[in-house]
Amino acid sequence: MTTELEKQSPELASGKKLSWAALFHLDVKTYTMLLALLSIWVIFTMATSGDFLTSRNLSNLFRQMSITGILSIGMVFIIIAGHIDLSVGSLMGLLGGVMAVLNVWYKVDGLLAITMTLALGLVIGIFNGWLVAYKKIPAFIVTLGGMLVFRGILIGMTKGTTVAALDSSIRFVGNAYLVEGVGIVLGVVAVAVVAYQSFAGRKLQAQYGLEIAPAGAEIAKIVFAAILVGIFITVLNSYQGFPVPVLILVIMAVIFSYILTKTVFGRRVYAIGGNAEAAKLSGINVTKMNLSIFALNGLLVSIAGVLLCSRLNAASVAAGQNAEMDAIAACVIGGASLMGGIGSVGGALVGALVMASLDNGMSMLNIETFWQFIVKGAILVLAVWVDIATKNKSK
Amino acid sequence: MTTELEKQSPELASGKKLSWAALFHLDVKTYTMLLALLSIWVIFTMATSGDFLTSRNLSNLFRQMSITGILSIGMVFIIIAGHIDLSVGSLMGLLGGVMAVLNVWYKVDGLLAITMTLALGLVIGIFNGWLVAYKKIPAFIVTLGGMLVFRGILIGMTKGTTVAALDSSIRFVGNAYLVEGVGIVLGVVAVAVVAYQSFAGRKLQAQYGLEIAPAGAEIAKIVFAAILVGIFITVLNSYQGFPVPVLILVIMAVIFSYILTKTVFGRRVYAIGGNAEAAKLSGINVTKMNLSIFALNGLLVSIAGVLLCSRLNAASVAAGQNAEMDAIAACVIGGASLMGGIGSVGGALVGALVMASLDNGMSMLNIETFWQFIVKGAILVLAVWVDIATKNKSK
Amino acid sequence: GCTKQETTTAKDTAPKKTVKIGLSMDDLRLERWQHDRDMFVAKAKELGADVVVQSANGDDQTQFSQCENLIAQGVDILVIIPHNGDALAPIIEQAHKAGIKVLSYDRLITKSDVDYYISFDNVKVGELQAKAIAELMPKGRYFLMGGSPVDNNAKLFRQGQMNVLKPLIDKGDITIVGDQWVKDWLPEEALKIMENALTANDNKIAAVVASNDSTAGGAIQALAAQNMAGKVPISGQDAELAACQRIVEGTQTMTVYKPIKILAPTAAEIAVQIAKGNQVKTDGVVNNGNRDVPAVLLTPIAVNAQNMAETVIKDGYNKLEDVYKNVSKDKWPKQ
Amino acid sequence: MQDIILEMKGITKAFSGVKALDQVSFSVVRGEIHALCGENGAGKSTLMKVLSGVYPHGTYEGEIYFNQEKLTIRNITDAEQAGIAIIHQELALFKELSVYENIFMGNEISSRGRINVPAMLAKTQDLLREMKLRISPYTTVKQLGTGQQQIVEICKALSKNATLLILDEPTASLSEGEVDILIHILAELKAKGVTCIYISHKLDEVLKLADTVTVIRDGRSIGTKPARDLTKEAIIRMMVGREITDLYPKEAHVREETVLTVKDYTVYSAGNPGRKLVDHASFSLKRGEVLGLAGLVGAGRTELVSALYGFHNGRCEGEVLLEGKRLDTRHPEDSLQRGIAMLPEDRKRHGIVEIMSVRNNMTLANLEAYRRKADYIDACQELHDANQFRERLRIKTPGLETCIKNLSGGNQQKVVLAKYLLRKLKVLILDEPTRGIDVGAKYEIYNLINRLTEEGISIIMISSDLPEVLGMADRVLVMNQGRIKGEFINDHTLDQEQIMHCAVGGTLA
Ligand SMILES: Nc1ncnc2c1ncn2[C@@H]1O[C@H](COP(=O)(O)OP(=O)(O)OP(=O)(O)O)[C@@H](O)[C@H]1O
Ligand SMILES: Nc1ncnc2c1ncn2[C@@H]1O[C@H](COP(=O)(O)OP(=O)(O)OP(=O)(O)O)[C@@H](O)[C@H]1O
Ligand SMILES: O[C@@H]1[C@@H](O)[C@H](O)OC[C@H]1O
Ligand SMILES: [Mg+2]
Ligand SMILES: [Mg+2]
Repeated sequence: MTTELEKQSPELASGKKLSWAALFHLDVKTYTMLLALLSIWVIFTMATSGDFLTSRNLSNLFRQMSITGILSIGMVFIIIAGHIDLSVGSLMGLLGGVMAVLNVWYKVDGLLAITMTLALGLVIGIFNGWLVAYKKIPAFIVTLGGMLVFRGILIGMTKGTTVAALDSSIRFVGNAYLVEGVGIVLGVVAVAVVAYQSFAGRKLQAQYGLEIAPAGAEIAKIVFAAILVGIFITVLNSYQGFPVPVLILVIMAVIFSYILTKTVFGRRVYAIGGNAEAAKLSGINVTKMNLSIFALNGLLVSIAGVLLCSRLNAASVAAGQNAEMDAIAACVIGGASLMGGIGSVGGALVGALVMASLDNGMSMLNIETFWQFIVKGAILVLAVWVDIATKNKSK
Repeated sequence: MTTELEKQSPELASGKKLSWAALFHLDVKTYTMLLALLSIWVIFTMATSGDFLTSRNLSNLFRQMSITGILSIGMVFIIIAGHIDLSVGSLMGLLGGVMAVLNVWYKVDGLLAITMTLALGLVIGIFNGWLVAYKKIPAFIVTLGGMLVFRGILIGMTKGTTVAALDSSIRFVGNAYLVEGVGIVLGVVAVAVVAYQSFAGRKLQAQYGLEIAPAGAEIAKIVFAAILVGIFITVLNSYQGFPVPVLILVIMAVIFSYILTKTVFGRRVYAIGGNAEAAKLSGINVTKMNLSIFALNGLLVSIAGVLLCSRLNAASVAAGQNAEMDAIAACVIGGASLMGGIGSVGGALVGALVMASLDNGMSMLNIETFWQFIVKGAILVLAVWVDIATKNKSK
Repeated sequence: GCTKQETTTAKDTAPKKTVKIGLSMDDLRLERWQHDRDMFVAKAKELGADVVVQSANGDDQTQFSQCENLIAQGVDILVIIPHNGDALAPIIEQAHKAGIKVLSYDRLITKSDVDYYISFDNVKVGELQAKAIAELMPKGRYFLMGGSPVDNNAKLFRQGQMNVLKPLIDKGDITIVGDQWVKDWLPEEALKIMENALTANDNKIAAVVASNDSTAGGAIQALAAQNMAGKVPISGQDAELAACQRIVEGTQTMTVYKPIKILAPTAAEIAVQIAKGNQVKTDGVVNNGNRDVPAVLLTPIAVNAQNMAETVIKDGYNKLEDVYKNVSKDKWPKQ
Repeated sequence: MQDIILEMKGITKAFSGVKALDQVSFSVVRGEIHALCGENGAGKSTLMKVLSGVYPHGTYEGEIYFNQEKLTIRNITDAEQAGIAIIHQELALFKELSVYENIFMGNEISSRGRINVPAMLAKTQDLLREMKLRISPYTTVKQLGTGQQQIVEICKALSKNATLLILDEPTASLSEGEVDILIHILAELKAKGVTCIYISHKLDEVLKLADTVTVIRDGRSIGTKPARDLTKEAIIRMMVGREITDLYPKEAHVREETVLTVKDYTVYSAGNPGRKLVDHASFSLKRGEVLGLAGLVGAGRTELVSALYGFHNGRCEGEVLLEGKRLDTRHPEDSLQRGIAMLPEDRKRHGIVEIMSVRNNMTLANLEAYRRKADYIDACQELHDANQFRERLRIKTPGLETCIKNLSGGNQQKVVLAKYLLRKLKVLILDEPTRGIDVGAKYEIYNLINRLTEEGISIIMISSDLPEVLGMADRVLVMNQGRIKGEFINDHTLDQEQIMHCAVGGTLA
């Protein structure tokens, strides 16, 4: 099924579309940003005489982006729906802190502590959503307040100390690698699903008498997807295996991309962000939708909190500071509009990857800190500039 | 001139309006927030057994809010126009740094250094505006980039050191008090202007055959304004006099409130934020407007930078961190909408004052840090909640 | 500036393998860390080693990632100034897996197998601050100006301060009239806090224990506005130039100087030794919750107007003419 | 020799390869009222946007001569300076600003940058008086009904004292009364020598008003003729290229079963709780009936039906029964679930999600029908349905995945209609359903309405187009100032005069 893409670019001949891209709801904007990402990679690869592109560094890079990535998935829902969440950094810190306190101070078993944390994330997400949806308080205020409250609770709860040394079950989540085989199996499954989707879609299209792309194009797309997945897994495997946090990120990306692009719920998220009044008149319960969106976001933040805490094997009072900005920036770089109605999970992830790549590459190049600030800021603006300029030209 | 208010509530009997309020373009939203502010003051006054309301503390409070206040004046223009500026904190730090470096390292005379800093602020504002207006890059990205770039330049320029001990001419700006007489003269002038405005307005209204409020009501309003101004100046005078930074804030507030509510330019700021497309169709040059708005903001940031540096008698690399959030929050608390088209200078200042009052009161009460985070966050949400609830009820 | 101290990755073409040190720093937005870096890099170069420097801008996660990057680049030894010593244990594991030893610099990396530790004692810093103030003002109303509420070190400084103050408080000599912590160590925040404290206490504050120089700077501005600067003893830390100036001008009582002059080069030396696989001499051990870490512990020095010349200036940490810039020449110390 | 004020020569304008205008030539004589007709998507608005500087010089081909001089219009200000003012088809107002601010936006009365509020207020009052709109100049535009907003737009254009005034469907949601006022004003302007280009799908109006008619079809000029030589049928033939004889294919369908009963229904204003927008309205709706709702602009029709649909923020009192059961809808969602749908009158604000595709807009109110396991949307079924309606309503669009904002106004309206027609319903409320829709498509829509009523669906139709009400309704309710002032059975005796008389406040004939 390639219909998602056409929405953005009706002119594109249907043979050119990637079902992989469609799965992640990549739009034109994302494509240019992907190109920008590639250029950044090429430059860093040359500058580091290849070090940047080693499997080890790529594995690092993906692990480094996993937390921002997960946050940006939740954030993109919030932003598409026309809101904003400034509290995710503090909330992530707090949730990680709760898990660490449960595990370290109260000796709660790792898995149970994780479950409780996820549940708490969901509950807090619902509470935020309730304030926004039912009490009609602007999300900016609710989450600005949340940013302070959550950080305060964290400081109070941990008495300002770092709570460290978690159970190995928890450490696994953020630090372990899966043995080679697992990655390969995952890859094969992924390609199989893509292929199935593609052919099932064709059958249905035929059934409804809709136009169908030539079979050759379809196969080409599947092969292309298979190659990408193959490269990705080979790279990860040739270092230490599939890192668990990256796996979690990929799973979340697939699930939430599915939700956003293929489900009634997702369609409604776009609608309420695009025009809340029209959505309401179309029988969409905007209030409930908003609540659910914040709930989902809370859950994703809790996952990020678990990962962060697990990766550092400690919960500190400062954890997650400014993470909200990274998440929001990832979404915006990936084409989301703060006015609502526009955005995609794929875009947000590309945005997160762009930022992680800049950080990673410059730190590998050992550039002076103040230059890193300057270069990162300048490249962010530049990338979006190029993106916008090419889009305007193509019009 | 009372017309600003009537716009919001055509049913209101015109006798009830305050010309002082009209001058600052206070709307219904601001009124509830003013009440919230008063409640906060009352609570703190009781909790500190009166210390909060001493002229000394009020003088402190106004000085403490002056920098955020000035930033929020610029920010409210940006927000009404439908943009955002994340770079003001870094830019303020950088501009303060430039002034300090000029003055301390290069021995540039104080006044000249200030002038150069203001000019630089304007230029950087124009540059930001150019990227947003002409290159159509979202302000979020431009200023996110700016936030990094400006901080980077500051670190590089000062080599990470604190540049301290400025000329007395510079220190004057942030720390001095004006002798009693000056305050009184200013007050008298202010009341005279209000009275003149009021009567000139009546004359104009009569000239165009419009209905005029009874002269008694008009006089009552002027008297009320005079009393408020009188109290304000008496309070400040009974401590050490009119603090220069507060004076600067008041002057900026009057000028920019005038621009926003009484000029063609201001009217158009609302238009481009409310409906950019319609603004274009009305023949408004949205591009130039955006450029000018960012230019004004740059100028205001530079004033804030001078004040900050002067107040600390030093420029540090971390100066102004997170100040953008305070400024944005002030605007939103004061009723501005991040979607654009709504907001006022008066509201933004009330917002800034609410936040400064919370910080001031809690630190006077010597509340534990983590409680301060929690209480401040909760009260922010609460205040806006009450505000929204009462507005809905009044409907 | 710091033009060429930080060489990029050594050219692989060179047959003779130079030692490559990875230095992961907390934050360069604080003056002292710039000194640390400069002196460390200078010494390492002298010893023929290359240094790759990273700064994490005060963020755990960034530092974590940067350490990973350093390991990925194949450094021979990792020197870490942790933002949060409790949050880097997994890095030690990763480093050891890659056969890289880790030296913990200034702050201890806890609950890990970190190989060496070199530092000043942070609790000691707090003790020096409180002691200097308590000597000048043995009785009276004290105000405590803590550091960033989310900085672990800030807690240690407070711990040290309380070691000295607690007995005096118990005795009733000293009353704590306020205890506030400063967001991000920002001077503008410290300024507001001090203004409010003075108002709340009717200026009846006898002494201020501030945890570092940037917060002291803000507080002194508030004191100055009440003509109390110089009359109220106030502490600091880091021997920032601005603070040294204030000390000789008489508005700040003391600062704690951590002779980075010694710390940084010693660390560089040790790093090179470890990288070459040589034995390293240490003073003793410090338990980090997991093991006894071999440690070199240096003593921080309390600096006031009297010993300014023979400490900070003599070490070349700050220059005489800079420190005494605003003081008339006749009051300058003889050199 | 005629005095030509405007000549557009060989105008060609394409949007991403699709030609919206193809070598259009168009000329207007000084002082005339020149009507521009054509089907939805024919290119009328595009041509006017070229003329008024929305599409600046260089983004199209062709030349414009104004007052015999070649005119290069680089932006809207250029056009205004030349004396060209336009009211756009889509309302371009600032919701949060007041009426007087809206009217003078971009043309403020000021001295040295300082706005002269009293002057603008006074002028606004004059304009409003002239248009017989009784609202305060301070009223925020978001508080106005659509018709009132349209009048504000007209005032805005009039305030510019243009020599060439372009009105792109100015009367789409105005009722007879207001249209007459406008016609009167335009006649006055004509007497003063102002030239007018007038776009409308209401052909009666066109014939009454215009001196000359130009028809364009599929982006090409078909012909220009003096209005006195034309009939409605002739214009339609030029527009659609075929004959449409019976404009209102009405079928009588009177059944006795009552579906909806409304008793003493009162709706209060959300912003001003004391004010009644609808005052004790009572009526009933029979199965399979088309109930017309007529009234002047601001009569409260929209408020009445929005409140019934659960889309009103203020207080509502009274009793509503659907098939005998109480209906307390708080939210459109409930209404839709009970089988009631409402097509909103303000297309841009309530009808479309501008940044979504045609397909997504069309199916937005009907997503449940496509929901499969795991909340999956059956996109194939969805596309299939969307395609059907695209063909049935002859929606002119490059594709179903095109962004809806790239469609012409009338075609957007068709999409919104399709959105509500797609659902299975008991009661369908249509608020100005044919606003901006061309005659050909109207005919299709009327047929659809007939089909629905045959299936037993009841329809409430608000329309400011009286011939339409008379042509389609079985029964007509007339509202005035929030009250239902009259009820008429639509037999052959009912005529426009009776309804108008009632609508302006007269009592039952
Ligand atoms: N911004 C745009 N992008 C792409 N296509 C457009 C755009 N604007 C108009 N079109 C197309 O140009 C054609 C002419 O549109 P136009 O709005 O001029 O029609 P119209 O005659 O005014 O119709 P209506 O009576 O429905 O208002 C239509 O097919 C429309 O889809
Ligand atoms: N949101 C609102 N707030 C306050 N008043 C409103 C609001 N919406 C509508 N009104 C007022 O309610 C009255 C009835 O408007 P309504 O839209 O129902 O009229 P209508 O008969 O549908 O006419 P039309 O839509 O053609 O203008 C008008 O006077 C209008 O000003
Ligand atoms: O030196 C101090 C450092 O140890 C602490 O972490 O941050 C503040 C500095 O003053
Ligand atoms: Mg049109
Ligand atoms: Mg209506």
